[in-house]
This record gives sequence, structure tokens and C-alpha cells, in this order.
Amino acid sequence: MPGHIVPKKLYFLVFAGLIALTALTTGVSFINLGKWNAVAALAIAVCKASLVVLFFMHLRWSSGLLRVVVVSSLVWLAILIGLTVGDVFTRGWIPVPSSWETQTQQDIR
Amino acid sequence: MWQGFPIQPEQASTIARGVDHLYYFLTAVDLFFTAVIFLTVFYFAVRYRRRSPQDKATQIEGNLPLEALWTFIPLVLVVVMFLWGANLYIRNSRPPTAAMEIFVVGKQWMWKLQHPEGPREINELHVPVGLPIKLTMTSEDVIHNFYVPAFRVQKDVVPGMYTSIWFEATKTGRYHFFCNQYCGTNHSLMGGYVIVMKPEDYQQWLSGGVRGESMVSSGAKLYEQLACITCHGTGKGPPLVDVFARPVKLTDGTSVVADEVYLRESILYPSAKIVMGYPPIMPTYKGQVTEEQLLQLIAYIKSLSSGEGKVTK
Amino acid sequence: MEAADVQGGSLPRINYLNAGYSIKSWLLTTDHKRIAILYLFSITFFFFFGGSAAVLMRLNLVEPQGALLEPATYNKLFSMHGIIMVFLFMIPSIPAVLGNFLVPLMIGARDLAFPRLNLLSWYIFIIGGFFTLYAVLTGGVDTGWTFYTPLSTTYSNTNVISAALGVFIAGFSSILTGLNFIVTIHKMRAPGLTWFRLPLFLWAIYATSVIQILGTPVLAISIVLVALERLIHVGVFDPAVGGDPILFQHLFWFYSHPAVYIMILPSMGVMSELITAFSKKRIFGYKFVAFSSVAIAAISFLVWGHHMFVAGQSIYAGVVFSALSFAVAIPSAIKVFNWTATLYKGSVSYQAPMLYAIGFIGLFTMGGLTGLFLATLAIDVHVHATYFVVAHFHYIMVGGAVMGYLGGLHFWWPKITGRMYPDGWARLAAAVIFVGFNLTFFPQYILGYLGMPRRYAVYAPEFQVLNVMSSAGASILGVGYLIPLVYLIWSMRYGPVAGPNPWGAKGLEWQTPSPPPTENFEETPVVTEEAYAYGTEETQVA
Amino acid sequence: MHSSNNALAGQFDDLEQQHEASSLGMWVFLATEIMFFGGLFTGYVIFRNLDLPAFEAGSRLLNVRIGAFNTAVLLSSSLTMALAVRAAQLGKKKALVIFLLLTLLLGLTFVGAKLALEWRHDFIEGLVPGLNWTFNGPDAAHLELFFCFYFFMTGVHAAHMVVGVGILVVLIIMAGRGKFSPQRFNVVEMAGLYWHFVDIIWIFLFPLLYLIGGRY
Repeated sequence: MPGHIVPKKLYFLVFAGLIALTALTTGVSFINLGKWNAVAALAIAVCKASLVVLFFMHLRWSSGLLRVVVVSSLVWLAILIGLTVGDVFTRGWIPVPSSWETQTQQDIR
Repeated sequence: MWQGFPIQPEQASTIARGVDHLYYFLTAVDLFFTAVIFLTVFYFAVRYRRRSPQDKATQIEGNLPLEALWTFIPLVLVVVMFLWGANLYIRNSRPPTAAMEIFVVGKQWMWKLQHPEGPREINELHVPVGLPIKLTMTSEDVIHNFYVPAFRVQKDVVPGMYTSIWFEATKTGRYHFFCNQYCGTNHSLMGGYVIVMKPEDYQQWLSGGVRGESMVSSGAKLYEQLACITCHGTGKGPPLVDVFARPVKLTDGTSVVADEVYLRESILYPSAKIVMGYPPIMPTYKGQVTEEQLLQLIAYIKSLSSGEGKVTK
Repeated sequence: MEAADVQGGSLPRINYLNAGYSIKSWLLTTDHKRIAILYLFSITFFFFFGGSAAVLMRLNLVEPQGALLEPATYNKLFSMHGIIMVFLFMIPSIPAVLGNFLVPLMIGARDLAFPRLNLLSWYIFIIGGFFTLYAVLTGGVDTGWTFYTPLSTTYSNTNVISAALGVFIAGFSSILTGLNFIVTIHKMRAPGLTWFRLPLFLWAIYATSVIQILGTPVLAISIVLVALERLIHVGVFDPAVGGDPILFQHLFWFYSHPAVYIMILPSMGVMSELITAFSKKRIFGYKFVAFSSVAIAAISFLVWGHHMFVAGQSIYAGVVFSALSFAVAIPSAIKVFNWTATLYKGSVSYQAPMLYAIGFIGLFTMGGLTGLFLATLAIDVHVHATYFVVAHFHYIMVGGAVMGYLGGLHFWWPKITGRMYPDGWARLAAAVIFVGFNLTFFPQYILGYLGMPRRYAVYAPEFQVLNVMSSAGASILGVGYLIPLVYLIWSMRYGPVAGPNPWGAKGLEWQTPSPPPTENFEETPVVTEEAYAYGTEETQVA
Repeated sequence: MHSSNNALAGQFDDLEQQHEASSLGMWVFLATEIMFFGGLFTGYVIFRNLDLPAFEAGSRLLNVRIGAFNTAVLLSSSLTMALAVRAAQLGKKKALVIFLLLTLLLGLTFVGAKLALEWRHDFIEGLVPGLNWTFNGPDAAHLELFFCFYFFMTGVHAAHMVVGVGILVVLIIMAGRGKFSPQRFNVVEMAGLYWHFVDIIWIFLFPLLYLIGGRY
């Protein structure tokens, strides 16, 4: 029971895609897209990682259970990052120190 | 309350009563459910004990309405607890605008406190009754925590950032305060007393003893010593008059409110957030000013802002 | 135990215990049952080691100025107590001992999916324990089990790295055990044993394993970062370069709050087994109890911020974490109500394991309900890090988890050793522990609300009366824990032979001889009925 | 990994059950690895946003060419690893050994380039926090924080690479002795999963550390 055997050609195709995406992401970093640089870099990384997971790691041909494992680990990672980041970036919001609460309100008005 | 065997600390601040009421509510709910569980278990235990080896249990799979009921009732109760607790917490987190600000620096293993008028104290804090007091706190080394049980407030005192609590004492007296974040060898000795006085006694206490310089004038002196004026008064750097509590526009287009945290960062890490229209030429003052001096500088910068009557009062 | 007395007889001729007597046959075994025994001995050692630290601490607190210890020594003692009890006793207790022994038996398998990995886990655990003991014996560590930065990274001059390494290594043991259980429960169940026929103990162990594999690595990396920062004197938690000590608390509690459920969930699983077996009755609301385990495991990862309400965390995060923390109360409440309802119209008998079970319900109820105070923001701002917290988590971890562990140990002891212990002594021990426990920890709730901070070597005189009460209780509790040690060891040699099913309980583990043969079952069992099918036919003592 | 010559370990009923169990075990292990790196990524996300200018400046101090080269090396090693698993599935012993050797070689190239070209260079330039830190440009403190993240993240990754290299050496010896067959290739497959996972981590580290500052 040797499991699913992937044609060699597919492996080389995926590899070519990965190298192309690496060239792309490196190239994009030399163009100023402002905030979108980071988005592009991460989006390309996600594409590359998906290629590796689906084809090299055979997840495409694996049971649903293994997909559940992968998805839940990503969900848990999102929980860790999401709730921690959620704290750090809302720390400054309140409490507005009493002494200048009214002033900032005036400024906003 | 029982004399000699208290079960709660004195209610000595404006928020203590509210916290205690919530506490009574939770205690009542807890006692009720503990009683329900204990009595039911006890009753079943006796009523359905095995009397002979031939005793047969009646098999029951479950009961959906019952499950729904004992999911729903606790749910309602915890929602009440959450809303009540969160509401009180948010209200207690906002210091009143008229609060008098006292600066607190924790270090292993002592508390250094400074009043705006200048007097410094160690492990003792004198405050007038009936006036909201805001403590702005930071640490020189590890994390500490300033905790006054009689006032029902505490907050960690964290190196590298400012945290604050506020309280308004309602009774004169001496109240224990503790360090309540484990901070090393003499953690358990790192505490003292808040001494709540009548306003006139407080005034007398302020004028008696070693007066010292006010926070603002110490800050002004430092401002001169460190030659801040050579840039911040000449247009080379952003002016500091009326900067506190105002939004500041940065080079990357975003803006921040110039609060204590921002001012602290700008003195220690000047190139982290550059004000729009100014070159990043300011050197860092990290290692050159202590936490206490930082607080004095910030107090001075605050005093340069109009409408900011509190600190210089 | 009348059943066992009547029985007499002798142990099965071939079983896992007499499969070999050499040291090698134990230290190189891949038999899950023998590995369970290895864990049992190791964690019992750590329990009494950590417990003796607690005794010294309670002794010291008889007097406000400290009756016998310097603050520095006291700090090392509570750090050692925490580290050893949490990482080397509670985390492995039920999963690594009872779980290891029972998971294959309960699903009708010959062993876990990865027997050698299982043995490796034990060795990793022992190496982790060794580093921790090394830290303790060569001067100790004084950071508390929480390793808060910058105290642990910069200011403590004790053996932080060695202790941290011990925790880091022991963590991998926990991960690998959890991994083994997950794969085993998924892939090795006997024919006919569907998910909804699984004993609830396995649902609880499964949920626990999920926490172990997803939470522990985050602790591991945060410990690595602490050690690195200590070594090179700069790092991501260091305020001097703009790092954030509160980030450490986030990473630490992301594991360490769910870790509490690693301790209590298996205990809840044991409860479901005990209560059904001793009331001869199906569990009330099987699916609710099963899914509440999974719900607790999932929600447990969303609540860690309630340890940081006064840590300088944002107010918004505080509100969110408070709401999520209350959510975890619901599935816990569901469990308690269902256990209680299981007694209804049962045929309830009161051998020692059942006394532990009833003790568990009482203490867990009190511990769980006082958790609500700590999830309530405004109250937590007062009682955070006081003795109220100490009382609360001891009610959960000792009143709940240790009671469950002892109950389970008494319940499956005849299966593990093939022999019975004296039931009278066991009941006495359960009663002594219950009384001693409440006397020790109930006063601490009041101390906490009065405002006595935890981790204090010396304290204000107004707290003395309650502290003396607590210390008195601790001495009773200590005796309570020593009694089982004596009679359980005695029973291994002199106890009456128990037979395969002394309690007349359901479940595959009771259908094989006690002690079971090395391969567990002569033939792979086929499951045709639900768990706890009491009343279908009377399972009698064979 | 099995001591007996029989491909089926005693606790399993058949090879399929054994194969499913080991795949599930490996994927669960990789889930723990994701959380392990997750702690580092969480910290990175926070400080990159808090101290953006310093992190961008730090990113520009890294050598993007070596980074891209190493990315390509690691991706190639993933390809050869995938081909090695395929060879094991088909029972081609010689191809298996060759592909494993290639993977090993590429893995060593990655670690070598990291060590000899990048880290050594950083050390000479005084960009290693704690060991040799002499940078005193603008916002040196926050830049040091960036380099803490850089070294911790690439260091933990490199440690995983070294473990992977060790596993490969064992596999090559085993393959040479003919321990694998189309019935018995679980170990190769599991090692492959690990290797690809380490590759994926790098796929994220490369943009996060080298590219996010922008090179324009």
C-alpha cells in the first residue's frame, strides 16, 4: 500500500511555480506600493505555503481528518495572534487621563 | 461587621461600596448554587442508597428541557455578572477630571512617591480625604503592583510604561498598601501606609517638613540643564507649548495624541515617531535621565499647556 | 468490599506485572501499562516533594513575621512548590498514569499507537524532572512558577535557566503523550466502538490532549525566549530596547490558563466513570457531558487575559476576556448538574472511590463558583493575586483535580494491581482529606478578600488568625495524603485478590483479567452497546 | 524504526491502520510546531507595527540576495525530498538514496550560507544583539529589537534544519541498507513532511524579515 503516487511532472510544475513566486515577491519589494508591499509579500507567501502543503505534502490527496488538523492549528494560531495583538493595540485608547479628557474632546470638535 | 474578626477590609474609598455590593451579589448566587448542589447530592445520596445487592437503578437517558434549563439559568446569571462587573470596571478606570496627580516609582523593594507640590515620600502616601487622587506609576526594574485593599484598587507597575489608578478616600485613617506582583526577595516587605488626612491637615503636612521643589520646577530646571531649549524653543525642533494632550502629526501621515507615554517615548527613543516637518536630529536621553526625572520633565511639559490647571495648582 | 472478600482466589497466572522482573524489563518496556506504573512512581515522588515545600510554607505563615524561614528561602519554596506541582505532578497525573493505563484498555486496543514514543515521553519527563530538581538542589529558583519577566530574565540571581529548561523539556513529554492519545483514540478503536459509545473519560482525555498539543508549544517558545534573554542580556521582553514584559504574560498564559483544564478535564472524565459505576446507572445526558469537555477545551484558549486584568492590559481586552471567561462557566455547570442528576433514582453505594467523587463535586462546585468572582472585572481588580486566587485555584486543582486523581486511582487500583486495598481506611482517608482541605483553603478566601497578597513570606498582623487556621488544616491534609500512601503500598502485596470486575462496572477494561495480560485482551473485543449500559444485564463479579 | 523485520508493528491490525496512524501523528506534531513558531510570529507582528520605521530599517540591513538564494535552495530541497518519497513509494532504492543525498546537500547549503555569509557578516558589522552590538544609528534600541527577532526566528528555524539534516543522515544509511520498500516507507514520508514544514516556515520568514522593509 504505497499510497498516492504523484506524477513527477506535477512536482516539477509546482516547483517552477514556487521559484516564480519567489522571484515575484523579491521583485515586488523593489517597487514602492506603500502599505500594499506587506500585503503582497504575505499573500505570495501564503500561496507558496499552500502549494507546498497541497502537493509536496500530499494534503490534496489526504483524508479530511488531516485537513481538520491543519485548519485547527491555523485557527489556534489566529486566536493567539488576534487576542494578543488586540490587547496591545487598544492599550492607548482608554483610560483617557482625566486632566486632558475634556481637552481632546474639544480638539476633536 | 464582626469586631476583631473582619471578613472584608474597610470601605474607605468611593468605589469600595460598589465593588462590595457586586461581591455580595456573587456571594449570594454562589451560596445558593452551592446549597442546591450540596443538598441535592445529599438527598439523592440518602434517598437512593443501595439497600440490598438486588437493588436496581432506573435507567434514564437524559432530559432535554432540563439540560436547556440548567444551561439557560447560569447563562443569564453570568451575563448579569459580566455586565455589572464590566460596567463598574470601566467607570472605575476613568479618573475624574479634577483628580490630583501623584507620581509613583517602584523599585526593588521600595516605593518612591512624589506630590506635585514637591514633597517626596518613601513607602508612605499622605492624601487629603474627599479629593480624587490619580497615581501615575512606573517601575525602575521589575514589575510591581500598587494595591490598597481598603480602596479596592490595584494595578501593576510596569517598567517601560505608565499605568495609573485613581481613588477618592472617604475616611481619614491609615490604610495598608502592598506590592501585589511578586518582585523578588523582599516582595513581602514592599508596602506601606496610605495616610488619609482632613484637607486642612494635609495642607499643614504639605507646608511642614522638607518642602522640596515642585515637580514642575524640577522639570523646568532639568529642561534647562539638558539644553532642550536650544531646539524646542528655536524652531529646530517642534515647540512644546500646548503640545500635551493634543494630536501630533507624524512624518508617516498618522497622528498620535501627545500623552505621557508618547512624551516618554520621544525622550528615550526620539526617532521612533518623528513630528511632521522636523528633521530627526534629536539624540536619545536613554540612560541620562532617571524614571523620576522623566516624570518631572513630563510634568513640566504638561504645565506648558494652557487649560492645564491641575498640575500647577 | 464484600465482593473481593468472597472471592479469594489468586491473580491470573500471566499478566503484565509478572511478564518480567528485571530492571530492564521495566526501564525498556513499551507496554503502556508498565509505563503508567513508571509515571505513577515518578509523580508520587514529585507530589510528596512539592507537598513538603507546602508544609514548610504553611509552618512559616503561622507567625506574621515568619516562623522559621528567611523571605529568600520562602520565595524559593513557593516557586519550587508551583513548578513541581504544576509541571511534574498535576499535568502528568491523570493523563500519564490513568490515561496511559486505560486508553488502550477502554478502546479494546493492544497498546497505544506509538508505544516507543510513549516510553520516550517518560524519559523526557524524567530528564525534565532532573533539571528541575537540579535547579532546586543547587540553590533553588525564586521567580515563582510564572517566570514573569523582567524578574526572571534580568533581576533574579537564582537558577532560572536550569528550572526553565526542566519545564521546557517536561513540556515535550506532555506534547508527545497528548499526540499519542489523539492518534490512538482516532485510529485504534475496537470494532463497533463509535465516538458516542466511548466512555466519557476518553472524551475528557481527548479534549485534554488537544490542549496539550496546541498550548504547550507556546509555553515552550516563551520559556526559550526567557532563557535566551537571560543568556545574552537583551531580548524581546526587555523594556530597555522597547520590548514588552506584558507580551511574555500573554504567551505564558496562552498555555498556562488552558493548562488548568489539562488538570481538571481528566478529573471530570474520571467523575463520569465513578458516578455511573457506583450508582449503577447510565450517565444523565451523555452528549451534553461529552460535548461540554470539548467546549471547555476550545473556550479555555480564549480566556487567558483574565490573569492580566490589572497587568496593564488594555481595558477593551479586559472586557472581552472577562466575557469569554464567563462562557467557560456554562459547560462546567452543565457537567455538575448532569452528574448530580445521574444519582437520581440510582442504586448508589459508597465505597471509597465514590466518596472521593462526591468530595470532588462539592469542592469543584465551590472552586468553580469562586472563579466567577475572578472573571468579574470590578471584583478582580480587588482580589487579583491575593489569597482569594490561591484558594480558588487550589479548590480546582487540589480539591478538584487531585480528588479526581485519587478517586480514579482507588477505582482502577484493583485493575492495575489485581488487589484490593482496605476500603475502611480508604474511606477514612477521603474524609480526612475533605475536612483538611476545607480547613486549609476556605480561610484563604476570606484572607484574600481582606487583601492579603499571595507570595508573602511575612504579612500584616491582622491576617494572623486565618493563617493559623489554614496552617492547622494543612497538617490534617498532609496526614490525609499519607494514609493512602501506606495502605496502597500495603495492598500491593497483602491486599485480597480483586478479580476482573470488583465493582460490577461496565467498560471494556473490566472485561479482561486484573491485572490484564500484556496484550490486554485475548481477542479484540467487539462493542455492541453504549457506554454505561447498566441495567441491560447485571454485570456480576466473575 | 521497527525492530522486527516485519513491516507491521504489533499494536496495529494492518498496514493501512499503521500508515494512517503515523500520518495523523506527524500532522498533529506539525500543528504543535506551528504553535511553537506562533509565539515568535505574535511578538513579531506586534513590534513590527509598534516600531515600524526601525523594523523597516533593520530589514534593509539584511542581504536580500542571499535570502532569495537560500529560499530557492530550500524550495529545491523540498522538491528533491518529494521525489525521494516518491522513489520510496515505488521501491526505487537507488533513486531514493540519490534524492535523499541531494536534499541533504541542499539543506547543508542553506545552513552554510546562513552561517558563513549572513550571521558571520552580521557579527563583524556589530549587528548581533547581546554578543556584538555596536550599531549606533538612529533608533538603535528598536533596531536591536528587530535583530533580536531576526536571530531568534532564523536561529530556531536553523535549529530545525539541523535536526532535519540529522534525520536525513539516518535515512540515507537506512535506505542504503535496503530498509525501505513500498510496504515500508512511512519513515521517509514522515521525514518528508517535517522537511516541507521547515521549508514553509522559511517561506514566511523570508518576506517578513528581508522584504517587508521595501527595497525601493
